[in-house]
Amino acid sequence: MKALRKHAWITGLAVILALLILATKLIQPTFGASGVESLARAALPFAFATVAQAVVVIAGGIDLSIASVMAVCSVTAAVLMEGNGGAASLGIVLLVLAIGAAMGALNGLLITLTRVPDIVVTLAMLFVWEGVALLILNAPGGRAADWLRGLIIGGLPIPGLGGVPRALVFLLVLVALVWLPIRRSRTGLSLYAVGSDALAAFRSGVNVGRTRIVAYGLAGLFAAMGGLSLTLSTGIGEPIPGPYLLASVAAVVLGGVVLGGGKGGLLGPLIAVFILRLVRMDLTLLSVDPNVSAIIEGTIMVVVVMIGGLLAAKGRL
Amino acid sequence: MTHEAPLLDASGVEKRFGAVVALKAAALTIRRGEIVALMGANGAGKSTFVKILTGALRADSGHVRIRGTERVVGSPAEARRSGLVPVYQEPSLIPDLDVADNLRLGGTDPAKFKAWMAELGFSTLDLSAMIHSLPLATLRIIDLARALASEPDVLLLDEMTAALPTDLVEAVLRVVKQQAEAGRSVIYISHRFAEIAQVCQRAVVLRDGATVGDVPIEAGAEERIVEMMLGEAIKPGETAAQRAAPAPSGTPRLAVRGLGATGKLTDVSFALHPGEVLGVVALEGQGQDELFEVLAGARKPDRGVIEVEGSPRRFAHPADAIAAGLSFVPGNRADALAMQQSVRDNLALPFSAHPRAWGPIHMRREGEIVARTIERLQIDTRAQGEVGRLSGGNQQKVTIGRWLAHGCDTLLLFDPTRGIDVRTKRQIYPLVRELAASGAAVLFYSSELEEIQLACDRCIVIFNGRVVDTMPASKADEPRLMRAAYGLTESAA
Amino acid sequence: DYTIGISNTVQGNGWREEMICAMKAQALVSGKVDSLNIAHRNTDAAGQSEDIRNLIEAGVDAIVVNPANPDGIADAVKEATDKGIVVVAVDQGVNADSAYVLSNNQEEYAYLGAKWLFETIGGSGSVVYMRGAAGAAADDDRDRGFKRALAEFPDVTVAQEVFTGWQQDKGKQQILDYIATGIPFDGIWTSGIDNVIVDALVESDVDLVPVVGADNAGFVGQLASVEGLTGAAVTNPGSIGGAGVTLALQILEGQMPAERVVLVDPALWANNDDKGKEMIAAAQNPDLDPEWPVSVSIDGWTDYSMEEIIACKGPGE
Amino acid sequence: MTRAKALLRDHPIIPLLVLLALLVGLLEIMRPGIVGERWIANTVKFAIPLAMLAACQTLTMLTGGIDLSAAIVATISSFVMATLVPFYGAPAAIVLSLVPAVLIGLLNGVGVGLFRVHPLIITLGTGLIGTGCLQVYQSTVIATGSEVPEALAWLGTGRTWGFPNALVLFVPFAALILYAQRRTGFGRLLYAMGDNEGAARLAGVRGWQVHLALYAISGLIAGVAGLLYVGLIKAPSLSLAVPLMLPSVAAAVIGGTSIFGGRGGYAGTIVGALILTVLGTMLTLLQMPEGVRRILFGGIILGVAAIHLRLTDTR
Ligand SMILES: Nc1ncnc2c1ncn2[C@@H]1O[C@H](COP(=O)(O)OP(=O)(O)OP(=O)(O)O)[C@@H](O)[C@H]1O
Ligand SMILES: Nc1ncnc2c1ncn2[C@@H]1O[C@H](COP(=O)(O)OP(=O)(O)OP(=O)(O)O)[C@@H](O)[C@H]1O
Ligand SMILES: [Mg+2]
Ligand SMILES: [Mg+2]
Repeated sequence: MKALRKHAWITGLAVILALLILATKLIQPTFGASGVESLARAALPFAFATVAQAVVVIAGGIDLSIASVMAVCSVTAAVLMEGNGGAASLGIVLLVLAIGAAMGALNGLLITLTRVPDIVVTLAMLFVWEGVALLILNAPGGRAADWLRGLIIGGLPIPGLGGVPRALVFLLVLVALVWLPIRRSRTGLSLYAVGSDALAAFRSGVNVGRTRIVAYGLAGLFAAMGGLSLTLSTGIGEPIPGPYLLASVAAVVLGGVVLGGGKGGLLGPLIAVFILRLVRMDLTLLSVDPNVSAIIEGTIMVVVVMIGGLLAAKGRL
Repeated sequence: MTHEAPLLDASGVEKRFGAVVALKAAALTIRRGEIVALMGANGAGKSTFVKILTGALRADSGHVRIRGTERVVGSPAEARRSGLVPVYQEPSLIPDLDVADNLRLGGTDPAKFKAWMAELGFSTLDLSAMIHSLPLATLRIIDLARALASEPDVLLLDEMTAALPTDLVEAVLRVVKQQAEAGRSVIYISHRFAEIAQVCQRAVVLRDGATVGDVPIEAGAEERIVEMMLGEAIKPGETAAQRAAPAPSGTPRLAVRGLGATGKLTDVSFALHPGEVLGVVALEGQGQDELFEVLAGARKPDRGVIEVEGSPRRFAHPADAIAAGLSFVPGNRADALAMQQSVRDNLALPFSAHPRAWGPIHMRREGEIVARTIERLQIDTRAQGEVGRLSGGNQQKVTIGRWLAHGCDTLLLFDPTRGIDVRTKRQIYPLVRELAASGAAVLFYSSELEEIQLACDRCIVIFNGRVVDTMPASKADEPRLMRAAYGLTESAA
Repeated sequence: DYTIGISNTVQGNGWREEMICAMKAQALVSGKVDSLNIAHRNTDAAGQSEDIRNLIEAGVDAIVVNPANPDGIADAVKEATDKGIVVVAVDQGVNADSAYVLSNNQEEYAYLGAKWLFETIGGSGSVVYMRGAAGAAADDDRDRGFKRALAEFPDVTVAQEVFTGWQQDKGKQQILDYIATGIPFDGIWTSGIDNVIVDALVESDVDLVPVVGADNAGFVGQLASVEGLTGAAVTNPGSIGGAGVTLALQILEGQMPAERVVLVDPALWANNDDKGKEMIAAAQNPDLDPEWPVSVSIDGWTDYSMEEIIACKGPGE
Repeated sequence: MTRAKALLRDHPIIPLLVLLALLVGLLEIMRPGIVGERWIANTVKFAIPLAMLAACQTLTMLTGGIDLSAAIVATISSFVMATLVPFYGAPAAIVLSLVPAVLIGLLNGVGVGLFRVHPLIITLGTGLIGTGCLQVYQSTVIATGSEVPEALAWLGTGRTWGFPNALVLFVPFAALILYAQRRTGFGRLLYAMGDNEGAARLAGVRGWQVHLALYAISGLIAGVAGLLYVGLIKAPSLSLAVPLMLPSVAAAVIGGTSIFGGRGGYAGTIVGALILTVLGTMLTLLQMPEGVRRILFGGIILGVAAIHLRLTDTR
């Protein structure tokens, strides 16, 4: 029953996404492969930030430092790749992923060691990582290896589907590669268990501290992917964190992951990211007054969650 | 007796929580094949002791030897590896995972688990059911079966049976005995002497955090143990037979006709008069939960009529029921308490519910009412700053005390003595009688059949969502109740 | 008649709001623009690239963009020009050869003000250096200009360097904190958070030191009215946005400019010289939002009247 | 467990105050002579609006919520007020400017209380809507000028016998909140709802009523805080109080209020706001690269929170 409802939420999101795509096509009849491609590329950093946030929220935490971690990874990559364009950049990518995971794990470790609530620790780390990013690069700069940038540009011909944007493939493959093996493992269960009821999890034999560190480490890894995707899409590193923190929280909640932990998956938040991006695109296509578009974005967010709340309440009684 | 070292031997265990001394000299020894009762009044420290023995808490000092070697058990996982497996007083399952995932989390073998569930009478449990959707009694059984599946040398059961109806209690006791027969040991915590007499060989008695006795269970042991537990003797309660039953007359306070709700409640009718205590008896899951929730306004009925003082009422929210004078004490205290708040805030919560009462609190007047309630129920106030830190029994008292403080016309008590020690039980029955005598009507569901005679005037038996039998409490002996509860009625409803 | 797209990455800041209004007003009075398609929100270079691509999807004829930084959006700009869309970057340059740049010379802006300040304090002393946002491209450019001036005055030292983040409240708190230390200073250079600084000096009852700010209405008003205040406003016209629209329209009509990159050099109005005083007096406009630059038009580039820019209406509104 | 520790646990405000004093001491060592009447007054002046916005976070967090629209609401009130003064005069403008604040609060309350939406998402949404509305509104008032009333400037920036005038507003305000949180029925319900909403329901509490009132009050407080802040900064802008959003959350959580509800209170928040303000000063006055400053800032916040926990925790 509950599972059905959860999937109903994801189905609902998928329907909204489909309707939005349809609407986009109506607004802009020329909307096609290139539109989808640029949509996917624009969604990339948001999607990784959201996935990172979702993992932490599932495990009962919240990570306010996501955007700063992305900034650190982005500038690190950009600085290192400046002058190391070729094969070395592959090593740099791996290094940055490791750095991201380590930064996340450090967040988790601090939470576990100090027992200070997640929100306080990650708020403090937001400033720390922001500072680190500024030390690495004090103004936008650096560069990204061109061949890496090519990886996320354009489409990938897939039989039966036509051109699927590389950015989308890149996103799904990476997320699935990391998440799917974990999701069904004991570690994955532990994430959900700790998020759902940390005391019961501890009494069931889960190592709560280790699980938290894993959750934040995974978030750091995904945030590093987000940071790299920023570097790849702009070609440089920017030390000022972008608007990814609130966006990630919004997408996570819209995607059906309950703040407080234990519920939801990654698929919902991913769909939510695309919904939010597509709304943005449609507003631009409609050349809506930019001030009004903020109102519309806010209204859509509020109305969708209100309808969701209403449906959930109906189901509950 | 062999000279083999005891499986578990703890002594001098101390534990403080801030200013509260939970344990000061707890000791316990258990050998292979023994079933030992751990007894003590509410707040004596039983649960704390179990948590320390199984690594959920760290002792401040003391010695724990497992098979003769001194150990500090660091976590429940470690305890399990040493063969010590607990079932804690509160369910320790993950609410948002299904049963199967909960098993995988703890590394429990599903086949063994299923076998134990079948043994306990749950052969049809759906392993893909989410924990939060299952009733408390089922959760307790799952907790137990999971513990059994790991084949523990010492099984520690902390008030395992408190929330269970009679049939399941029997199943649990059977399994506990089997454990001992298989050469395993069990530490058994319960406030019900009848159960202890059935399975335990001896009882370790805790009082105020110290072990004060280790007594063999034999005829006449009950009084000795109670005296050790409480430091005083208590007198037996008055039964229905010794009481003059009031003759119900006039408009009933609460009349229910043809009540049904999604789930297990199909068709229940009864009338409850002022001054009357009406018992409700049912096995697990016969619709009694739904009945109480509907009457409390916490669940919408599908059909049927609820009349209060002769006029039909519809409750859309518990506030409506409360306004109609119906107050509900749920069976699961976690549903009723704001665990991080003080005893006072919990007791006084209903006072502040209505927007009219959102203004300044009359601190002195409220303080007096609260103090009187604490006094009346003898709530252990050592940890009163946070209800969650009270012992289980004391928490239970707070859930009842709230409505005593608030005052109510009709009290809906769902298994109110769950986890309460003998002394307090003996205080609660007269309390219920007192309430009735002062004109209140009480609906009293109990999982302990003997309570019907101790507290009620009349009782109804529910089976399959219907009332299958009604009888005066003086006639409600256990065999008759059991027969009715299994749907084997001879008398018409 | 044309459709013009606009992309801007800072919202809620007076300067940027004026820039947008200038674009709208110029588009309206030109009579050649059918509709404006404005993407105006707080975001980073990646987000701006998304906006530019959305504008491409929307089929605009030209895009006037205030770049988040010169490199980060270069790809998106190139994609636009590849599709034949005219791109004009205003305020800040962009490193794409195919784009036209009409930018305020930020380095010169800082140099001019700093040089005046150092001269005014007599070539020696210490100054408070109140920068913009750490990690922002414009701040970095201005820092270069400031440092260049500083190198010319070996006896001038920086007493304190702080980042206001271009936030009024933060700037005011910082200067009050600094005043409270009791450490004397001889002048203040601000990156445009200026009127609150003067307020703070006045409120604290300390001797007024020379202050450099931008030509924001509030500060320019103070230059004329605050007893004993010596100060200079460096022009940094937000109306450059209107000029960008003009340039875009010229190019669309086939009038190619002589240079692809035009730097608009700032002017300095000091209230301690007659010419400056005249300019300041002429620029007084108490009705203007104190955050708005008073230089609401640029001769030869914009055609709207004061009323028209204040009305802030674009074509079709 | 010593007496002292029990004292600290029962009065978590004490260690927080000690930590604040330590930070002030550190600042004095860093910049000798800074800690004087003027600096203290400045610090208090800036801490007050922050503490008021943090009141919105504290109260909503007690119920397990949060009000991310508070900083925007404050900005809206201040901007609307300043632009209405030329038309209607200060008193009317002040009253009118609080209307949108309460409206946004009510919208939040409806979303949380009636539609059961998570407060974080609904307040984020209404914040976005508010921002948009403010932008639209400002495009209609560009030419009409704005004015910060004398009275607000007096309140925001003035000092009397060395004390910031803002205390005239803040002391009664804080007293009211401190009183209300523990000694009114409404305050008790906030804690109970945040702790166990189901239990509150069974005790007869209609949650939507509490949420509606709570978020409306939060909106009102945010509005008033905005008015005070614009009196302090004297420059109405479209983003005036927006930078206070994260700090307002930070002040509440550093002060010991739990985002999961049921725990904490306003006294800690006030000290939290002071700690953040003092830290801000330290950050300003440190002669170090900006990156290092931010690292120190984050590090000190974490350190303060960790030490505070050590001192007050009983486990
Ligand atoms: N990033 C991804 N890329 C591709 N597929 C994914 C991704 N994330 C999730 N999926 C697929 O979507 C399904 C739903 O994933 P989710 O993490 O939401 O768990 P769930 O809803 O609990 O799933 P289940 O149906 O197994 O209970 C997964 O089983 C997986 O096959
Ligand atoms: N985390 C805690 N913090 C403070 N006090 C606690 C905590 N846990 C238990 N206590 C206190 O320790 C004492 C012993 O509690 P415990 O739960 O062990 O009692 P018990 O014997 O299991 O009682 P019951 O029969 O009611 O379950 C009680 O006074 C209780 O309030
Ligand atoms: Mg699943
Ligand atoms: Mg117990």
